[in-house]
Amino acid sequence: MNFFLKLSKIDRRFIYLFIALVVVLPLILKPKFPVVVSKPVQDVYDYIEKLPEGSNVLISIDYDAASMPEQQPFLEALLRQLFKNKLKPILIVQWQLGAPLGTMGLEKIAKEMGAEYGKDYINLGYRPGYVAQMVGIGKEIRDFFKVDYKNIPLDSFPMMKNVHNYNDIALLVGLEAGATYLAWIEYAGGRFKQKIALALNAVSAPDAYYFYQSGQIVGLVGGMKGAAEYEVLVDKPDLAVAGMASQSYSHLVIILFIILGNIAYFIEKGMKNKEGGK
Amino acid sequence: MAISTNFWIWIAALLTLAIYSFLYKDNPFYKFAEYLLVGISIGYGISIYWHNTIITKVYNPLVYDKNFLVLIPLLLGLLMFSRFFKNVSYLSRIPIAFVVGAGTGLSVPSSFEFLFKQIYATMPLKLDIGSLIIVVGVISTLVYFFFSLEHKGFVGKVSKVGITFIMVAFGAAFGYTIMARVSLFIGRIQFLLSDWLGIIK
Amino acid sequence: MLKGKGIPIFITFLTGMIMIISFFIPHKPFGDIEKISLTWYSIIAGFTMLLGVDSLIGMHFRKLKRKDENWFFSLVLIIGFTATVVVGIIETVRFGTAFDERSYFTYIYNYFIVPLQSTMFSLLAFFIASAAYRAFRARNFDATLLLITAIIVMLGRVPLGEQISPYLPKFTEWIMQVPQMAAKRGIGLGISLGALGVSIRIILGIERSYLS
Amino acid sequence: MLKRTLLLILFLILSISLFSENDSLIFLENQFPCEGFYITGRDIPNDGGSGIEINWSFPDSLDNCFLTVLRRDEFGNNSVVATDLLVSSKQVRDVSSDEEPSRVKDGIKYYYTGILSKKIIDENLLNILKEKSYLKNGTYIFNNDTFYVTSETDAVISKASWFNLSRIPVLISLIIIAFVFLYYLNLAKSGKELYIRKINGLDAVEEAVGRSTEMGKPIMYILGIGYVTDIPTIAGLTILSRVSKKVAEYETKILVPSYDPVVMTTAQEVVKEAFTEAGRPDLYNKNDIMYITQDQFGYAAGVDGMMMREKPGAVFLQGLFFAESLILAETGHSIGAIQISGTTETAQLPFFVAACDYTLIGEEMMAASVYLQKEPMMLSSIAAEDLLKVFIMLLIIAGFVISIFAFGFNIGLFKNLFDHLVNALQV
Repeated sequence: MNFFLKLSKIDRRFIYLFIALVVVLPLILKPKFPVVVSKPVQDVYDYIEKLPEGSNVLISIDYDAASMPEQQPFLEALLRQLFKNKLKPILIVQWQLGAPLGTMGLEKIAKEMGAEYGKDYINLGYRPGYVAQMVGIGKEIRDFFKVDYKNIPLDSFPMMKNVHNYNDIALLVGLEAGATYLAWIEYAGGRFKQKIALALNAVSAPDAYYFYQSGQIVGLVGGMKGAAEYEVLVDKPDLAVAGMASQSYSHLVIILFIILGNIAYFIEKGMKNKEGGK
Repeated sequence: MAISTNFWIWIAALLTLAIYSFLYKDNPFYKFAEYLLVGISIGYGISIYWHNTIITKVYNPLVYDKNFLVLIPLLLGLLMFSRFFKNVSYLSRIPIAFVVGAGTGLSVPSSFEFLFKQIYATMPLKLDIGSLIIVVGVISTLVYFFFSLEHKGFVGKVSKVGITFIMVAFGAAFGYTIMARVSLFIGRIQFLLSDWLGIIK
Repeated sequence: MLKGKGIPIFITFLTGMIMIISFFIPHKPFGDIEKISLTWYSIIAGFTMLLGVDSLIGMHFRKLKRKDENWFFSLVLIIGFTATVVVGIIETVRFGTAFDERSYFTYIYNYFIVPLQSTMFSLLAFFIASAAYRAFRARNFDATLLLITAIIVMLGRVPLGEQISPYLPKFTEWIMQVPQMAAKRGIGLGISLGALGVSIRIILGIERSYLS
Repeated sequence: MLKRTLLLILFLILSISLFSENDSLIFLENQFPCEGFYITGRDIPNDGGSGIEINWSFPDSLDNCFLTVLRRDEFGNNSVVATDLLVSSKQVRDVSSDEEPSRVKDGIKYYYTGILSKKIIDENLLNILKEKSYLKNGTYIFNNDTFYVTSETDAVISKASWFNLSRIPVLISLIIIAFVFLYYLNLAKSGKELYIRKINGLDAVEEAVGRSTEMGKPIMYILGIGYVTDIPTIAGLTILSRVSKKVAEYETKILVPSYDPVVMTTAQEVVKEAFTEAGRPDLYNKNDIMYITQDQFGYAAGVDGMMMREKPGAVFLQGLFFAESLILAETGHSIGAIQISGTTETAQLPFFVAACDYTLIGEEMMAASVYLQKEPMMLSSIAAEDLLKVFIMLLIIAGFVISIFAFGFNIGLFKNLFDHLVNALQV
């Protein structure tokens, strides 16, 4: 009884402490956490698995630091799958502030998987004017990307020799924090029949589901949850799975506190009623 | 990975911790971060104003396009400074009257568009239980916002249903948002543990 | 005559009416009026910003002079402000624009403003928990309903919910799409009517408290 | 014989390579199956001028071809409107965009030609075509690619409209609503008493100000992060006027930290006026209405800090709020202030309801200034809003009943009726 009464006047900082613990600990310990893979995510994975060895995959970084927890884990999982299957990622950036994030993820996984720059993957960096670029790549990628992100001419890289336009790109994967994906679907998809897969932030994923249903995109990875599913698919549970554990536990902690708070509330009310009865 | 040796990462990390210290209680570290953020962001804001407004919206149109229409807001802006002089300070009402007029005027048609959109969205394009619930919900919520009728009798009962709908909506929206907020925190922790401390990769 | 409220109220009425009429007239100059007035607002606000800076920096200068309790932090604020403006000017001279990728101005943005902003934002993870704990008490029928919906939606959003029952995420979606949407629309309709009311009261000069 | 054949082949190859080197166009009669393809142009209706729309009709077989549209003006200047449009997109508009300022001028005759190709059009070819003053309708070959040139459209002239016809439903409802408001205003003038229901949070204003005064604490009024052009901010300012009048009566202090400088100056006017009306202009201190910063979270940090240090007894959160709503409201709660909040941002309302003592929901906040100063003219506008609510409800119920007959009983007449209703609502 006494415990619950104290609970109803609990210091808010205890709640803060619990939230901090359930979020931080899973990120460090990375516990096993069951994740069920949904169909739109499976479709992206399967599509890439079926690509012939040596195909080029264009990855567009359309997010910034604010969406990093949702997008970065997917980028890393995707790159693992690409390098494992000997596919060649070409990284471009439409959100200037996302450029360092893309580079960071690419270099990290390339090092881990032993991929060689210019031969197995390439990083073209950011160029302004996304619509012109999306249309332009339909003709010749060099119109916009004469050089890579370090200003080295494209033609000096063996893997870019035969890459000119969407015809040479097996799949476009957009990692999207905003509405840039609409332009990809309209221009690259609509005009040039480019196959597209998208990874969206959790808030915009429901809006894009329509494009998945209508077949305009091959698959859809939504938010951190989608990224966690992808990590499971490439068989390397990492930050997104840990993040899902953090999410689930924090929700549980909040629910638990709500329930305890209500028990305390009813006990208190019961006692007041008794006193009133006297 | 080991702890970062990048000076800038250290700054970002220490400022992050300073803000979090507010959760314990107000303290000098938080105060430092707070005053710094206010000071820097206002300096940043001024620079953005210079770049986006003075250069692109005043200087360029005036000098290159010979668009003298921008002299009007320029004058209105200058009138704001009349408040520094007591005997003409009433002149600052003119720009205020203008912006309030523009704001209210623009809101009339946009309120209409919003009104039409909401009614349109409520029209049942297919007949199912969901559409019925939506119609009942929209109408009872609207009844709750009746101001010139006392909420008694039938009106009172309907407005009670409206309150119920509003409460369900608030509960749902609250529960729905928690995930996104926890994500933000995860993002900051990832920054601290990986970019700064190098504990997780 | 100028000192009274007459002229300002007339200006409000006139601008308001022009804005309304221009909604129906695409012909120049009415068609562009919304865009123009927003540009004008930003120009006026740009000038008024100096008043704002005068207000804020003036206050902290006074605190500094008086050696108020928090004078040191006022100094931090003033230094932060001055340094940012000075760096902005120097980098504009160096690169033509302060927003160049190599400029220190960008560093200030990336390593001061961004972490401070996003950490402030992330405080919500904690505040949302403490607010839920305190407010979600089953005091009456409606409060109970609010609490139960919140818990259902919270469970339905995480993988855990799917394991409790595969219908939970679907039910969550239904709650968001049907009852939640209905109330949101009802509130939205009320808001647009309320906005009309406020606008008409101001344009017609019935409400004039914003002018002294 | 063999020698002669070889020579002939050699000659052919040579001649072909010669042609392609010259980049010349070869006219072929009709080898591209383009029957049924033609383009038309017209002025875009209901716009402010400088806009022409080009439509085309096509057989399904051409679905995956590309269309390039060229324009010739009456002075003979050529320009490219758009290149490589997918034929299935059916329409393109020749208008000015943000990147390219107005190119079409009102009152000038324009002629459009379409170039249909199976592959994306070659840059060199485009340059050649741009130089030609006139292209004959038919099929051409260039560097082994065939393409088809449509016949030119009739002259198209763009003009600006004086009235946007698609907005007639809005105009009609605006007129109706104006009449409703005027009717109630007259009613108020003629002295009819109008009623307003109790709004919970607003009866607490007096109590909140009174309690703060007793405790010797200031009052804090937060207008959120809107501009003066936002209606919620304006509504917040009108409530501020009523609240500061009470503050002056109680002889206490009101702090208004602001996000936008124009909001700050307007708030200064509002408070000064209210203090003067209450007969206490001497208590007004312009430095109490201060600017913080125009940065969402910088503002939240600054206001939070100010709350911790000034410890206001009552906190008002009235205006436009986004994610910072709960950061402010939780901090306000932690210092034990009475909090009265209100906003039109439906996404933030749940947080206010959870963290504050009283919350004005949407329209309640807009009506608050009327409630706090129950003048007949003010009240009349609220009554008008309510009558409009009845209209809207009737419209929604009518729509539902019609849809029952239309979809439930499958009656054609009602289906048409429903379509008309829905169309009228699409602005």
